Amino acid sequence: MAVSRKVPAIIDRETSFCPGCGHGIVIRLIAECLEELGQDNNVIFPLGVGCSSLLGGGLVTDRLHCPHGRASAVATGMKRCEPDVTIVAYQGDGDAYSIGIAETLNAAYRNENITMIAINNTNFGMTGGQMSWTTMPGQKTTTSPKGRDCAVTGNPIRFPELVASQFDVAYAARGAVTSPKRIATVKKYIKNALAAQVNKEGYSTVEVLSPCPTNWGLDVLGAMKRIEEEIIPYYPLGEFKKREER
Amino acid sequence: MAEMMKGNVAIAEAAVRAGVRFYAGYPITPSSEIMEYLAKRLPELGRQFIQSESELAAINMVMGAAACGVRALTASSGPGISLKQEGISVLSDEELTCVVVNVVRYGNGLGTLFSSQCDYFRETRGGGNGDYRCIVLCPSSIQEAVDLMLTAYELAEKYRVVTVFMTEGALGQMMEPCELPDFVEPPKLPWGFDGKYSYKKIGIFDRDSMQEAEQLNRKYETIRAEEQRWESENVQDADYVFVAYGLPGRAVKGVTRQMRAQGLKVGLIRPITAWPFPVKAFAEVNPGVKGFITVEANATGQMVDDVALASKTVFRDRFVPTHALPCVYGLPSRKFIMDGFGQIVSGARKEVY
Amino acid sequence: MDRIIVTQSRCKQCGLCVAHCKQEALSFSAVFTEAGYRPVQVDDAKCIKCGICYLVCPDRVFTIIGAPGGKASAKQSASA
Amino acid sequence: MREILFAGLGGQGVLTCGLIVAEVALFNGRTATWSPSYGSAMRGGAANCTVKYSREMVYNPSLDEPDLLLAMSESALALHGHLVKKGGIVLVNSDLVGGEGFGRTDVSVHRVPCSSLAQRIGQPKGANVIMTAAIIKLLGDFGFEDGMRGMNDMFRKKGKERFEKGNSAAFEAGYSAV
Repeated sequence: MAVSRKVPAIIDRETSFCPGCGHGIVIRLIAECLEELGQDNNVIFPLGVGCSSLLGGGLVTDRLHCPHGRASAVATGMKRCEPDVTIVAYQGDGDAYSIGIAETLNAAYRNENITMIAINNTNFGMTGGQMSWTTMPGQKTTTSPKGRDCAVTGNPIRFPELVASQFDVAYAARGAVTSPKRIATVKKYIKNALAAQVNKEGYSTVEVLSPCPTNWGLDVLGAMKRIEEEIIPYYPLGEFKKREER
Repeated sequence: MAEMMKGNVAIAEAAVRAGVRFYAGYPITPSSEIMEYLAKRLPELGRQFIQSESELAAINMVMGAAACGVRALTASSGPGISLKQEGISVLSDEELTCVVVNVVRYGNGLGTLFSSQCDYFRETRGGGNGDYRCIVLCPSSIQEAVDLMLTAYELAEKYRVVTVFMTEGALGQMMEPCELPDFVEPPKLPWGFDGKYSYKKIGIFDRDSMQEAEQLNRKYETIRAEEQRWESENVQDADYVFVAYGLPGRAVKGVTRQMRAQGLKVGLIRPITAWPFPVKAFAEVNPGVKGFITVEANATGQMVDDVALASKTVFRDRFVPTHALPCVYGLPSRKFIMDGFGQIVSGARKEVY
Repeated sequence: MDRIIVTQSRCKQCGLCVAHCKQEALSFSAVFTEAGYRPVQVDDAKCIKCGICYLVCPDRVFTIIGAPGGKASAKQSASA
Repeated sequence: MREILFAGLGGQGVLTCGLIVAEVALFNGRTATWSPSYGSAMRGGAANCTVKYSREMVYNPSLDEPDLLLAMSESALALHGHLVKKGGIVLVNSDLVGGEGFGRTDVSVHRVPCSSLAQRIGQPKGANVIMTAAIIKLLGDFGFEDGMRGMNDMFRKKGKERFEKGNSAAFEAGYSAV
C-alpha cells in the first residue's frame, strides 16, 4: 500500500523555473509543511527579487514582491500587524545575503518571529549567474571570470552559522536537495522552522543548497554532484540552532 | 481648548488619532520627536512601533504593514527620505498606502539641520524610479498639520497612493496652540493580506504594465482634477501674486497683508497640496497680473517651475513673468520679501521664466 | 488501489525522477510537450508507487494516490 | 505682536522660560509661537528660543527683530545683542554678564542677578522663573496676577503642581526685581 502524495493546493500549478532548479522542490516542501501545520490557509510570503520572485506566479496565497533584499524587513512589518499569520520570507542568496544582508541580519538580530528560507545556489541566478556572497572560492561566474578571488572579495558567507552563534534566534539550519534522503531532511528542517514561528519561539531560518544547472553550465545530475562534492564541504549541513535547546 | 504643542509631537498624536497602527523609523534631526513620542504612545494602545536598522528597512516594514491593510507611518528628514525612495516607488507600484512625513532640513548629501523647503522637487516629482506620483501635503501651522493627518490617509486610501506629509524643521520643532482631532478607529483596509488569499493580489510577472500605466495615468489625472488644495487671498485685483507654501507661506501672508494695508496690490496663493499643484488657484488671478513671485526656502527656486507651468496653463494668450525669491533656509523675513519685491518691481531682478 | 498520476504538461525533462527511480519505471516519452520537452512517462508494471519521484520532482508532475487493498494497476497519464 | 528672544547656555532653563511666557500669553487670550534653536546647536552649549505672541495670527514664528532679549550669558548678549529692535529691551543675568562689549544706547538695559537671587530666596533652580516674571513686568502686557496664574496653570497641566510654591516665590522675586 502506497502513501498518498499530492502537491499542496497552494502550489499546484506550473512553475517557470529552469529544468532541474531546486527552487521547485523547496517550495513544494514549504507548502507541504504549511499544510501539515495547518497553516496553508494562513500564510503570507514576502518574496525576494531574483529567481525567488518567480514563486509569485506559482503560489496561490497572499504574497508580495519585495524590493531587492528587503523581504525580511517587509516580513517584519507583516508579522507585527498579523502576528497570528505565518510569514515566510522566501529569498535567494544574492537577495538575502548580498544586497539584503542588513535587513536579513537585523530581522535575526531582533529575533523577529518570522521564517526566512534562503535558496543558496552560489550565484545570482536570474540576472545571469553573477558572483554573490555565497559564490565558492575559485568559482567562475560572469563577474568573477577568473574564478572568485577571496583575497579581494571576502569569503563566502555562512549565514545560519552566523546567526546561530551570534544572535538569540529560535532555529537555524542548512540542508541540500541533492538526493531523496537529503530532501526529506530539508523538509524536517523547514517544518521545524515553521513550527518555531507558529509557537512564537522567534526567528527561524533554513538555508537550502540548491543547484543552478543553467548558470553553472552543468546538467542537472552534474549540478547535484557539484553540490555534494564541492559545496557541502564548505557549507556543512545540519541544525546550528535547535529548537529544543531553548 | 487649544494647548501649546510641539509640531512633531502634535503630528505624531494626530497620526495616532487618525488610526495609525504601525510606525517604523530611524532617528534623524529634526524629525526624531515623532518617533520618540510614538515609541511610548503606540505600545500604550497595543499598536506597533519599531526602531528599524535604517530608513531603508523602515519603509519596507511600513510596506509590510501596508500590505496587511493597516494605516502605517514613517517619518524622517532629507537624507533619510532619500533612502526611503526605493520603498515609496514599490509602494506606489503595488498601490499600497501609507503616509511618509518629511520634516525637511536643508542641504544636499548629509545637509544641515536648518529648516528648509529644499525637497520640493523630490517630493512632488518622486525620487524613486518609475512613473508614479505621491500626493504631497504641506501644512503651514501645527493646527493645519494635525487637521490634515486624517486627510492624508483618506486621500492615500481613496486613490491607493502614498501621501507625503511635507513639513519643515521649524514646524516640527516649534510650539503653538493646537486642538487635536478626534480619534478614528484604525481600519483594516479591504486589500490587506489576512493570510487567506481573500484579496486576490497578483504578482509582478502576471501584470500587464502597459495597461496599468494607462490606468495609473487616468488615476493621476483624476487626482489632479479633484484634489488641488490651496488658500489664496487678494488675487482678483493683484498686480503681483506671491506663491509660497508651508511656514514661508504663512510668513508671506503676513507681509502681503501689510503691503495691502500700504496700498500695494499684492495677493497670495498658498498651496496646501504641492502635488497636485493648485493650478486652479491661478484661474482666479487678475487677468492683468504683472508677475508671480515664489518665496521658497531653498537655493534654486524649485516651486517656480510649477508656478510658471500653472501660469502658462491659465494665461494662454500672454506671458506673465515668474520670479523666485529663494531664501535658502529658515523663514523669509519681512525685509527679505520687501527688498526682493522692490527689485522685481524696479526691474533690477530678472524673472526665472 | 494505488495509483500514480503524471501531469506530463508540467514536466521539463530535468531527469531527476528518472535518475532516482530504483524500479527503473520512469523514462522520457517520445512525444514532445507544448513547451518542447519530452516528458517523463511511467511503466506501470514496474512502478511500486514509492513516491521517490514525487519527492525529487521540482515541477509538481507526480501525484500518488494510495488506496487500501487491491493491486496497483491503472496508470493515468493526465495532461492538465 | 511681541517678539522675545531667550538666549543663554544649556541648563539655564531659557527654553522653559520662553515656554512660560508663551503659556502666559495663551492663558491671557493671545496666540503664541515658541521656536527653539535645535539640533547640533544644542550640543554646543548655547540654547535659545524665540517667542512671539499676538491677538491675531503669528505669521512668521522665527526670529526677526525682538522687542526684548533675555541674555542669560555673556555669549548670548554678544551673539544676539545687535538684533534687538531700536527702543527695545535687553534683560541680562548680571551674575554672568558684565555688559562689556555691548555698546548699544538705543535700547534699555535691565540687570537682574537672577542666579544669586534664586539662591537667596531658596529656589536655586528658579533663575529662569525670576526672569520670566521680570520679562512679563517689563513688557507690561500682562499684570502680576495674570502672569502668575498663567505660569501655574502651565505647570499644573504638566502635572508639576508640587513646584507651585517655589515657582510662585521666584515669580514674586523676579517681578519685584525690575
